Amino acid sequence: MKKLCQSKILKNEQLADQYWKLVFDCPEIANEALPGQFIEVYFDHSLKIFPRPFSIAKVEHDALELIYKVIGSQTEIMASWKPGETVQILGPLGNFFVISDDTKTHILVGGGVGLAPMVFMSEVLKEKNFLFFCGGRNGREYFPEVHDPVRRIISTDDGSVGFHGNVVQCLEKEIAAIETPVVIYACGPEKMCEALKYFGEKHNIPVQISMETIMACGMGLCQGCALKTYDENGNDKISLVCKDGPIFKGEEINFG
Amino acid sequence: MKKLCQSKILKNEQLADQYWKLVFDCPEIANEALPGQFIEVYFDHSLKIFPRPFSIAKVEHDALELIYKVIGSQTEIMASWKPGETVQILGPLGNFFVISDDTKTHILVGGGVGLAPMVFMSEVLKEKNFLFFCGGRNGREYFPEVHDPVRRIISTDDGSVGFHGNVVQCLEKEIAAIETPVVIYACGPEKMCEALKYFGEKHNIPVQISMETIMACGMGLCQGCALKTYDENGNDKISLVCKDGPIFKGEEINFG
Amino acid sequence: MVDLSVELSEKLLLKNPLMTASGTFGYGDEVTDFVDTNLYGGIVSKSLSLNPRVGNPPPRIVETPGGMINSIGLANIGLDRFLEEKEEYFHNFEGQLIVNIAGQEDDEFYTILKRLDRVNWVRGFEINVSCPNVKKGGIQFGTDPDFMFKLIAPMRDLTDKFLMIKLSPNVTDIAKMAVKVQEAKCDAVSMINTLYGAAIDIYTRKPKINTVIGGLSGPAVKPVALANIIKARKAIDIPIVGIGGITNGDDVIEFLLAGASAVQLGTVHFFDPLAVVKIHQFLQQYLESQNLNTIKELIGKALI
Amino acid sequence: MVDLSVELSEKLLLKNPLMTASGTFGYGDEVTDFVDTNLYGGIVSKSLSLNPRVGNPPPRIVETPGGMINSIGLANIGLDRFLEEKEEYFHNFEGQLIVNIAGQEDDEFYTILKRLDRVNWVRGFEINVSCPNVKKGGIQFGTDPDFMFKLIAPMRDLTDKFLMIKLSPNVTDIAKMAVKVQEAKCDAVSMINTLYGAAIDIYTRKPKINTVIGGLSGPAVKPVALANIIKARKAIDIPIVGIGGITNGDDVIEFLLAGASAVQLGTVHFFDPLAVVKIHQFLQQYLESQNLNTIKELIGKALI
Ligand SMILES: Cc1cc2nc3c(=O)[nH]c(=O)nc-3n(C[C@H](O)[C@H](O)[C@H](O)COP(=O)(O)OP(=O)(O)OC[C@H]3O[C@@H](n4cnc5c(N)ncnc54)[C@H](O)[C@@H]3O)c2cc1C
Ligand SMILES: Cc1cc2nc3c(=O)[nH]c(=O)nc-3n(C[C@H](O)[C@H](O)[C@H](O)COP(=O)(O)OP(=O)(O)OC[C@H]3O[C@@H](n4cnc5c(N)ncnc54)[C@H](O)[C@@H]3O)c2cc1C
Ligand SMILES: Cc1cc2nc3c(=O)[nH]c(=O)nc-3n(C[C@H](O)[C@H](O)[C@H](O)COP(=O)(O)O)c2cc1C
Ligand SMILES: Cc1cc2nc3c(=O)[nH]c(=O)nc-3n(C[C@H](O)[C@H](O)[C@H](O)COP(=O)(O)O)c2cc1C
Ligand code: FES
Ligand code: FES
Repeated sequence: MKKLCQSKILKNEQLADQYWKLVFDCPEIANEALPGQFIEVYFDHSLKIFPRPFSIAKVEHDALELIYKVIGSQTEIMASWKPGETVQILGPLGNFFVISDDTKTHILVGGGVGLAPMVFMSEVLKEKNFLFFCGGRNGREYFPEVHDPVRRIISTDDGSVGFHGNVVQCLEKEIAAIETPVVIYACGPEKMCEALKYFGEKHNIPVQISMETIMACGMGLCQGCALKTYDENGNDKISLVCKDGPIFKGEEINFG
Repeated sequence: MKKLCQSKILKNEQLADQYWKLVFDCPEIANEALPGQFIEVYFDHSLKIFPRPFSIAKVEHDALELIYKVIGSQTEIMASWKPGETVQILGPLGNFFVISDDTKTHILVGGGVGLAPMVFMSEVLKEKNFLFFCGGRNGREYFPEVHDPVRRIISTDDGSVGFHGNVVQCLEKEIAAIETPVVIYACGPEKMCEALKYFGEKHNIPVQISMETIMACGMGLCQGCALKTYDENGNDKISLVCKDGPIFKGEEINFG
Repeated sequence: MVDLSVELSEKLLLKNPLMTASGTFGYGDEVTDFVDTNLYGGIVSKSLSLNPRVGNPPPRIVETPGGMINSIGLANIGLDRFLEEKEEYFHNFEGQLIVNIAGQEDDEFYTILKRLDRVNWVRGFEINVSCPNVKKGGIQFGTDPDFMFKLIAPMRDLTDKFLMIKLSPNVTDIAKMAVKVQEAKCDAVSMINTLYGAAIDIYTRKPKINTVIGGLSGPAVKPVALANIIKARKAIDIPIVGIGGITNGDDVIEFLLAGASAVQLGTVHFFDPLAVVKIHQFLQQYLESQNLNTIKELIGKALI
Repeated sequence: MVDLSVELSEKLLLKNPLMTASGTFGYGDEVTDFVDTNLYGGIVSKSLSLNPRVGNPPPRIVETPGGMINSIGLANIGLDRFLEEKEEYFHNFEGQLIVNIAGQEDDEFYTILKRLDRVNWVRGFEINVSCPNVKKGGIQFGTDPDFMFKLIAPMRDLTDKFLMIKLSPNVTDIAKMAVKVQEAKCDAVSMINTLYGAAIDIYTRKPKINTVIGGLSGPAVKPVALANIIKARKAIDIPIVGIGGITNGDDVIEFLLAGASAVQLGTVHFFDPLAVVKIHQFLQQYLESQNLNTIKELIGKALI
């Protein structure tokens, strides 16, 4: 059940270059959230009227954590928030990554702000066998900590840290050595997601992809967050990212 | 000369109930400001687009001080500003109170947020003979300190502090005992200003009144801040509060 | 207790003047987790067509200063599914259900009207002659007074239920349109639907809305809505339902004073889903502070 | 160095596409303390009438969500004082001066045109047929295509200078108006003037604008301006000067892509007086980042 909360900020700290971590005291949402779900963050008196969707990056008891990148006016405003202030948030929203016990290796793939839900996944899968492929443009990006460092495989476009190349190329290199059955969970830039869809098809690996579209309401009121998809028969369909998603199976998504 | 400055906040502290004091480090404006003049304060990303005019309440070396009352969204935003942040301001704007050496007693009258320019006046007139009549609804309002406490005469509508009644009634009571020639400088609610205009006419005392209208630009661009006035011959006229004012002679103002 | 009820016609009494604007509230069932939808005097459902419509391809929405553009394209579940799936919810709804209808041609409107006229949980109709996002039908009905008259005049014979026409602001003179609605013996007009709006991505050079030009709504359009209501109020005697940019209780009073008998909340649902709760409280406080017993006393009482 | 110049006609080359919108910049001399007004390719002066006008009584302006309503009523110093007092300033101005003219009747327009045609520091005219704030004249010229045509057609014979007609968005079809401007052999159209807007004080119940309905401008109207430009662009071949809600460099590019050959900055002057400086920098950076040598390459290049 979605909750609309006035939540107190516990922490708001810079992680790297433009990356920040924001922690709310919000038992109502934290206690129900599943990895892949997101919340809407609301702003007062703002010229831009939409709330902003952010993936849930972690829950710890009553604390709800976001990882956000400052890229525009509203994330700038967020970076100015101080602990103790109260912010309206709505969640948990959307569907979540489906984790099956049959899976031998869980492959998390995150690029840029797409890292946030994967951090949550890495927490939930702590006791299981997972590999976390993190992609970034260069070493100045944010690469989250994981409990067991060998599980984190970094790739950067400029090769300044980790594998030199994009995260899909890195995966292509590693995949043969990974114990099957495998499931890929992904969140990141559209190009990366598209490549992963085809990677999954090629290697016959199920891929669950978290998609982004502009959202006005985040909860199915406006029908604005439309995404081109396919139904089971491969026919064209329109899905709502906020309600039917944000997680879609690779084969469902029409990258156009 | 008007200056447009990115000024650092030195202090932002609550004075009373809804009254706050905001101090900028702004030599460019502070060094030129005269009592009665105002500045425009700008806001980013805001649904309300106009900057907000505030009288200059004091200058001390490079520091420029405002006294503001939190009454709406923008003053609320102002109250959230922290020292160290930078804000765009424009000033000094408008005309100023004219102080003549012939005047024996300078009577400052301020009500509510109209106190701000009078605080500045009380500083400038420190070495001269002035009386500062402060009006408020009740004792919870803000009544500024002055160097010599006997010069400050408070009146409240509910009588909880000082004279029981409004500031004009208080002045009416005191006026006979005040050494002439007298000049009245006033800033406050429209009703108070109107009463003072007629008080001045009755007692043959020149009154200089600081007027308020909604301002879009604060500097003569929009012609929005129109005020009904009279020219020297008593003919109807329209004046711009931001350029021709904010200070007008009592006889100039058409209270309609 | 102050009386918030308003009458839009003898046929339609609302327990308060707050309705939802079509297309901005789903079918009412999305927000029940945290809002009591019975706070609304009425719900206006998403524009309904005879057959289901998937709507326009993405991108369908974009944020603009103080507002948004949409081009949803009347995506809806179609008449049959509407009747099947929504009956239970609206049976339990304590306010009034107004069904918004949008057809591609005259007959589609009439067919839907005839079928819904027999449905007891449907209390009235809002006819969307003014959606800028469908190519056939849609806006062209809503910009030419005579063309619109031809469409709506037969409707009065098809239903005795409350019948309201929703007008577009994208016309030179909305008063002329409103007069035609009155001539067609409809019960009320609602205004405004969205303004034309466009936005372009300066890096891809593509329109930010699939149909290039979409419909502008939100706080930004509030002054336009009020101006149109003031103009229409002078031209007609039937009630006006005010729509456009309403965000808070202050806005609702403003619309009533300007001449609206009730209002619809639209885009505000996206950025302040609790608006209806706050407005409810505000209306009560405001009436008390103004020593008014009933909100009806405000309608059209601006000193204009 | 990238080339920011644009050509509005053979008669009017602007060193950059940035002009001021009439009525939002005084006569240019208010901001010289902190802005180099030579950053503007052109200044469009406050609407000029034959005789001085005091304008409308207060209240003249009100803030609205993301915008404002004004009803200044064309307050201006009149033709004679304009010629006397402004010559020196505009002689020194390195951009182009376009005089905006607003008359109460046809002859007033023509008289001003004839007198200013002989003035060498006046480089062109913008004819305001669309101000919503004057009762006589004003808007009525600007909403009926034939009525407007009758007004503007004779103007071409009165001046060889750059002649541009400023259109109102308060019409059903702005393209029809634009076509008439082209037929009248004017050099360009500018759009949009303000939208109709109103606001009411809920405590005094008085309109917040003296004329009840005033003109809405500011960021809020930007999508409306863009939609109108896109429509007009399809209908005419003469250049369009884009106006409405422009705030930053991004907006300027958006207007050019939509089909404007130059733009005017209006309400932004009130809340960001340094906008022109920032936009200047942005345009240069943007062109470089897009590997473009000249800003002309952007005009009308949206993928529509
Ligand atoms: C389901 C979902 C989960 C997300 N999770 C995260 C996250 O965990 N961390 C993170 O940093 N970012 C996340 N994002 C992206 C985040 O919403 C945007 O970065 C943010 O909205 C930017 O706002 P802005 O005002 O700072 O930037 P703007 O300058 O307004 O916009 C920059 C870009 O942000 C995106 N954006 C803007 N408004 C919206 C909106 N209303 N809905 C969706 N996208 C928008 C668009 O791509 C836009 O081009 C997520 C987006 C979605 C849809
Ligand atoms: C010359 C001048 C000097 C002023 N000096 C002071 C001062 O020293 N201290 C102080 O507290 N206040 C002062 N004010 C009033 C101050 O500008 C308003 O309190 C402030 O703008 C309120 O903004 P808001 O968003 O918080 O409130 P809102 O809710 O937006 O408005 C509340 C009221 O503030 C006034 N106001 C709002 N916007 C404007 C505007 N753009 N221009 C003028 N008035 C506006 C109106 O009366 C309005 O009804 C002065 C006003 C003027 C014109
Ligand atoms: C996302 C969205 C979808 C809409 N869909 C419809 C619709 O299906 N039928 C209709 O008549 N109006 C539709 N509208 C218009 C609204 O009902 C309303 O008239 C308009 O948004 C102005 O009100 P607002 O500013 O309060 O949103 C839609 C508006 C939005 C924002
Ligand atoms: C305060 C004000 C005064 C204006 N005066 C005039 C005028 O005298 N003549 C005119 O043609 N347009 C006038 N306008 C309209 C602007 O020139 C411009 O067309 C409109 O404001 C839209 O642009 P903007 O949103 O960038 O302000 C005025 C606008 C404002 C806000
Ligand atoms: S964002 Fe409104 S329906 Fe998805
Ligand atoms: S506020 Fe713009 S002219 Fe005074």
